[in-house]
Amino acid sequence: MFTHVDLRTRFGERGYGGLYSSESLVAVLEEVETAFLKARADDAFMDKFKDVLRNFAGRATPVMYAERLSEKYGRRIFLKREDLLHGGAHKTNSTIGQLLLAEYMGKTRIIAETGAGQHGVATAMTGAKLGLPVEVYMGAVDIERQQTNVKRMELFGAQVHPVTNGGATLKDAINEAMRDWITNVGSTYHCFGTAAGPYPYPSMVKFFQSVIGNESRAQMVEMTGALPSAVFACIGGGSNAIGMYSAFEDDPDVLLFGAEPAGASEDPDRHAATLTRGTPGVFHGMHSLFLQNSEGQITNTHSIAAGLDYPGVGPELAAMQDSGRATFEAVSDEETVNVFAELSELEGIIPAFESAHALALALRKAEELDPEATILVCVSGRGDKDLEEYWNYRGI
Amino acid sequence: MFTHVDLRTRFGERGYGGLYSSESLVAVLEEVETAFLKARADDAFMDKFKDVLRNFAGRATPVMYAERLSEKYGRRIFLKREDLLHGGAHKTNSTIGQLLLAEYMGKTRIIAETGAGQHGVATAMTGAKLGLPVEVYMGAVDIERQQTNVKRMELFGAQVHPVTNGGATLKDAINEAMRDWITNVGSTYHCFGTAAGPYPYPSMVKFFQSVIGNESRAQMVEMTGALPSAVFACIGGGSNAIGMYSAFEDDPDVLLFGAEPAGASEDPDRHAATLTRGTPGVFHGMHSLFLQNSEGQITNTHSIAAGLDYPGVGPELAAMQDSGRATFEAVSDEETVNVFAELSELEGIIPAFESAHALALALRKAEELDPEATILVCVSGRGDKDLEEYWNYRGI
Amino acid sequence: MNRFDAAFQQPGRKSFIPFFTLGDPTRAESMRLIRAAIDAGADAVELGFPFSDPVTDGPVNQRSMRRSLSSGMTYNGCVEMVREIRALYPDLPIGLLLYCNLLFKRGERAYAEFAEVGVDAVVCSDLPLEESGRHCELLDAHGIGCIQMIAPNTPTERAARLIDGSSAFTYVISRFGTTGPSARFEDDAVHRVARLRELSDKPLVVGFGISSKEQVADFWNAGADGVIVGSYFSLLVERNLDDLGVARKEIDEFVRAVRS
Amino acid sequence: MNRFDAAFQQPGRKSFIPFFTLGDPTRAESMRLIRAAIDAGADAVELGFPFSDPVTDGPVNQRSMRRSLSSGMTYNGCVEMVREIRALYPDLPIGLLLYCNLLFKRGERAYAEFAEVGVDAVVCSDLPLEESGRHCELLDAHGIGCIQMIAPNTPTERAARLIDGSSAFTYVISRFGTTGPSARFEDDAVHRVARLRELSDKPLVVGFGISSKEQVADFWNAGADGVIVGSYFSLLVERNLDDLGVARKEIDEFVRAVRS
Ligand SMILES: Cc1ncc(COP(=O)(O)O)c(C=O)c1O
Ligand SMILES: Cc1ncc(COP(=O)(O)O)c(C=O)c1O
Repeated sequence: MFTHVDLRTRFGERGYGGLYSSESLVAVLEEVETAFLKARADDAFMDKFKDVLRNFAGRATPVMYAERLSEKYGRRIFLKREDLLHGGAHKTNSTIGQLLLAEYMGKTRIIAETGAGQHGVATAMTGAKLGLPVEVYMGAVDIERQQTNVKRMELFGAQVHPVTNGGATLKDAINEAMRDWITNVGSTYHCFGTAAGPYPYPSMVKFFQSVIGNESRAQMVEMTGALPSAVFACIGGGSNAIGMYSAFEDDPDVLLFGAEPAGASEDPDRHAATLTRGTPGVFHGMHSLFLQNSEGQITNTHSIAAGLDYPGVGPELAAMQDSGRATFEAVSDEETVNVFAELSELEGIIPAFESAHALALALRKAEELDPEATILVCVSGRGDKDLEEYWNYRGI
Repeated sequence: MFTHVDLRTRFGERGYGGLYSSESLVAVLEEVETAFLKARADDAFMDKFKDVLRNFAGRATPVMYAERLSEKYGRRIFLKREDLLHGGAHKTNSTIGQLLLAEYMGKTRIIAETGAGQHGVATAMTGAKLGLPVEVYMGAVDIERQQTNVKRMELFGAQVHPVTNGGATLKDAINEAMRDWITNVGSTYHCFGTAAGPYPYPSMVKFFQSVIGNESRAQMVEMTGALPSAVFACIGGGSNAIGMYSAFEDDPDVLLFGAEPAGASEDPDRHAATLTRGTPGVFHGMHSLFLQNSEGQITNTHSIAAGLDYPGVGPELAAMQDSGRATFEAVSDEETVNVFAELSELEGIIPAFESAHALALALRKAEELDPEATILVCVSGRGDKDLEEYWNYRGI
Repeated sequence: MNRFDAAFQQPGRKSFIPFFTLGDPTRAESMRLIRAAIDAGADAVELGFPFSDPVTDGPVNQRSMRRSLSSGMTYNGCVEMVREIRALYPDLPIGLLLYCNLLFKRGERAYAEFAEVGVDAVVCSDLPLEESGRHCELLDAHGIGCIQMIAPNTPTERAARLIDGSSAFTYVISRFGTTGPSARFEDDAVHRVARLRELSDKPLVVGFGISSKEQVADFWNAGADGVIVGSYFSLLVERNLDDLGVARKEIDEFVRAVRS
Repeated sequence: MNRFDAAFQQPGRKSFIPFFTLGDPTRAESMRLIRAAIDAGADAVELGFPFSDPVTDGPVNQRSMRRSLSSGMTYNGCVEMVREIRALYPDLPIGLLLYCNLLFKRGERAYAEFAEVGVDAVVCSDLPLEESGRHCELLDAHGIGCIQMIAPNTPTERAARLIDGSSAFTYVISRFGTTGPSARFEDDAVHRVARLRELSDKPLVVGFGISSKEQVADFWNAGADGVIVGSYFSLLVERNLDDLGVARKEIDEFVRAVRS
């Protein structure tokens, strides 16, 4: 069900990764590492994890052949349907893994940050299922924009703390969650939203999300008799991408692509294309690429896809870009919105804006691929959350 | 994957069912009957159906043991997770079956009616997937209340026709869809939203929805080693209920329960409790129970669950009530809203208001059952659509 | 002998049959409208009981039924109106159109009541042949004519059975769709009536959407024994709710023109 | 010899070390505030470079850094301020606090620049021991003191290593949490300092949340060589933005009271 994932501290020649956190967190990060390694080897833990993934979250999710889209673009396109996962996005894979781990560690309180609310909702939902109290930090600006998700978290019994510092969006919410953890490190587990942050989070979240790639691989082989020619995912922090890639990274014939948000324009704070336009830095616990000015002050970002609206990226992806193992390109808000509508109309699936980035890149690359190529796209979530924004954008 | 279902014209001693339609529809209803019988015996059709159910809709859906709820209520409670189905409710099982059948019949245009929009969205979504144009009739009042679903249908490429006649809600939309079909009977297939209407719809939709019961039966046996002691479903027209019951109806030890909407009060137009408070009549193509006045004028109804807000009920359920095989009770808006919150908080699942009716009845009955009893509840859909109404109701 | 039989047996004379929703817009005005049509020379009348959800009717008749119900019209009120009309016009063939549920709720006593007030025939637009056994039996038992409907897509062989199953007359639905005025008909509609004519000598009456005297004449010429005009009149009522005298006058003129 | 070493080696004298964000609220006012503290008798200063996302700081210091950045403060501006302070106070021990990314972006030339302007020690609150190898090497190479931080949950054995890895002094975080004034400390905080004291003779400086002269004395008495007060002063600045003379006066009084 999962790909084998080593817990790595450093990635690639430039040594991305590491553990750059306050001394107050060093001990608990070691505790997380130890617990994770123990839990992963513990059949009881893994059985419970698999059971909750299956019966609560609804795994396995299918891979679907997108017949009408394939016809239109002349390549066989397959969609990994993480949009069908409970909660509406792949985030649930990781919140289940992390919260079970927190329980395993004896932690009694969960904190998380959230941007638009997806990870916050997934954490709150999982906390409700497991009976763990959850507190979520969320930028005041995001709270204003995403009232529905705030109330959804509250319905799950979670407490939502508004963050008014800084830009009052995701980055600031992460900052605040880190501050909470520094303060309440004994009782608390920080459920991080993506495959980034300090060691061991990038590899640990990759492991939890490797279920996406692992299932997809088997499903592609079953459906087509072969591995896919090219795999596409969107990149926020990188958890759905690295989870998907995990099953293919050792197969050099499988091309790996990632789509990041080109946003509204090339102005520094109007996009969030970290891999293609960011520079190396050290922030949020890791050495990786960031959107920042020349002095290292982190920039505010923009994407129509709230889940991609983050100025950093997981260290392993930064390394995969360096090594050439994966190719990253940016996709604009406009392209995203078009593909959002196209997938709805041709395949009866409303993708998350995030996921529409991945598909948009796949459609862009399709004609460069061999006519016999098979394309696998990770539909990381469903787009119900994005309907209003879509109509606003379209002026409907 | 499906239970064996006979196409029956009449149900029970009172002979519910029948085919009470305009002469203009008699021929096409026979055409539907013939095509369905042929398709069901056609491996190619059934394989395609199963394939779309699996890869597009995400079947099988799991049965989940509701640990915290079970603890609280002292009985083992299991939830059939139709909320995880693509589109967010069990409706998709039937829209896929019906639209594949329409394609099989060579029909080139699909019509449907919708109340709050669930069936309309499911039909539009399935139409997009299969490349069939869909037109949906929807009451003007409902359109006003459910803008999101209207735009969602449009995103899937469907046309939504406002219905201003009568109360301008579901019943009127059904009337209008029937009028359309009478007018365009050659090209058109009417995708009906529940296991009701004229022969062969009640049995045909039951067959398509029998996948719920069939899966559940196997899953319960796998999880508990036995059949469930009692099975609960909510009743709008009755499709999720009859689909669920289908796998247990011949096991007399399995108690069957159905929850219908007691709405806001006992005033005739403030509830939609057709089975417990309706009287026999002939309407919408069938002989069944209806909410109507003493002269046979059909009443307007109310339920906080839009999908249950219908003055009729499928004929087979009316017969099962008469025979005592199933027991039906009404659940109020208030109880529904409480259970909606309770399931969210205890199990991390926001149920559709419709499904919350089923769970509310299960919790009401739990203590009457043997302490060793296992309870199976059909969570027919997810409640994202109901969040706003919930907060309105709570005055949040 | 059923009054419809008598009407259809008049040699050389085709029937013109206006349709009205009983009680539209009020019971009293409805009476005056119906009387205007009869007095202008209608050969028979078809009277509809208002129903909350008339699925085989188009918007015009839906609104007509709604007006009637809103004015307080009841089932008993309809029966009493029929009694009144019968008293005024002892020889007039009177047919009723009901949605099945109204009859169902009234129960089997309905048939005796109809017979008692002088109803000649009954049609239910949502009760197809297969479901109408008991209904026809009861009509028969009370000496009331049974009307089956033939739709544009009814196969010939079935049409023959429907004609066979009708007494009084068989109702030929002129076109696909619900009731409501049509500006024009496909030629096909007229041809179809001619073809049905060849199946049987029994009376055929055409209805649904007919709204001009030319259309009436076309269907007569194609072999129909009678033609029903309904929603055209409902529309006249609706357009003249503030001065129903105008509606009555137009109805009078229409009927006289058709009959002239 | 590092100026901090000199300060901590004065027999019988404990150090009081005010912390300021460079450039809060503007470069000029920031200079005057820092000078007020020094002139009132501070034994050393700890100066923070403002950062967009100070994750180990509480709300007070976050706002302080934001004010500084909003006023246009830059990395170079900070370096120049340090140069200016050094020119005014040739013997004053000067420590810097930076978020790791600022140093990272500046690159290795940062260390030479620090040495050149007369920095005595540097601490990064988000650079734990394991990641600080090259950083300490470079500090060392430029004769600048290296500061490691000890947290309340740092195990004793690790604390020993942190002390070992520090030159200049070791920064003992007084309590769980980020920077920000605390009304009171758990007794535990003071006991912990006493226990750490037993591990080593090397200088220990306590900070985070200290905001009264009694608290300063408690930590001194527990064995700390120095105590840092930071966000308390930032708060004074914030509360008196329209009349910073008041802030300077309160800072002056606080330092004098502590030193008296
Ligand atoms: C649907 C969806 N896809 C993708 C992402 C991006 O996250 P990641 O890059 O970690 O997969 C998010 C984040 O919220 C999301 O909601
Ligand atoms: C989630 C859900 N459950 C139940 C129903 C009721 O329909 P039925 O009784 O046909 O299952 C609906 C109808 O829209 C629905 O959306």
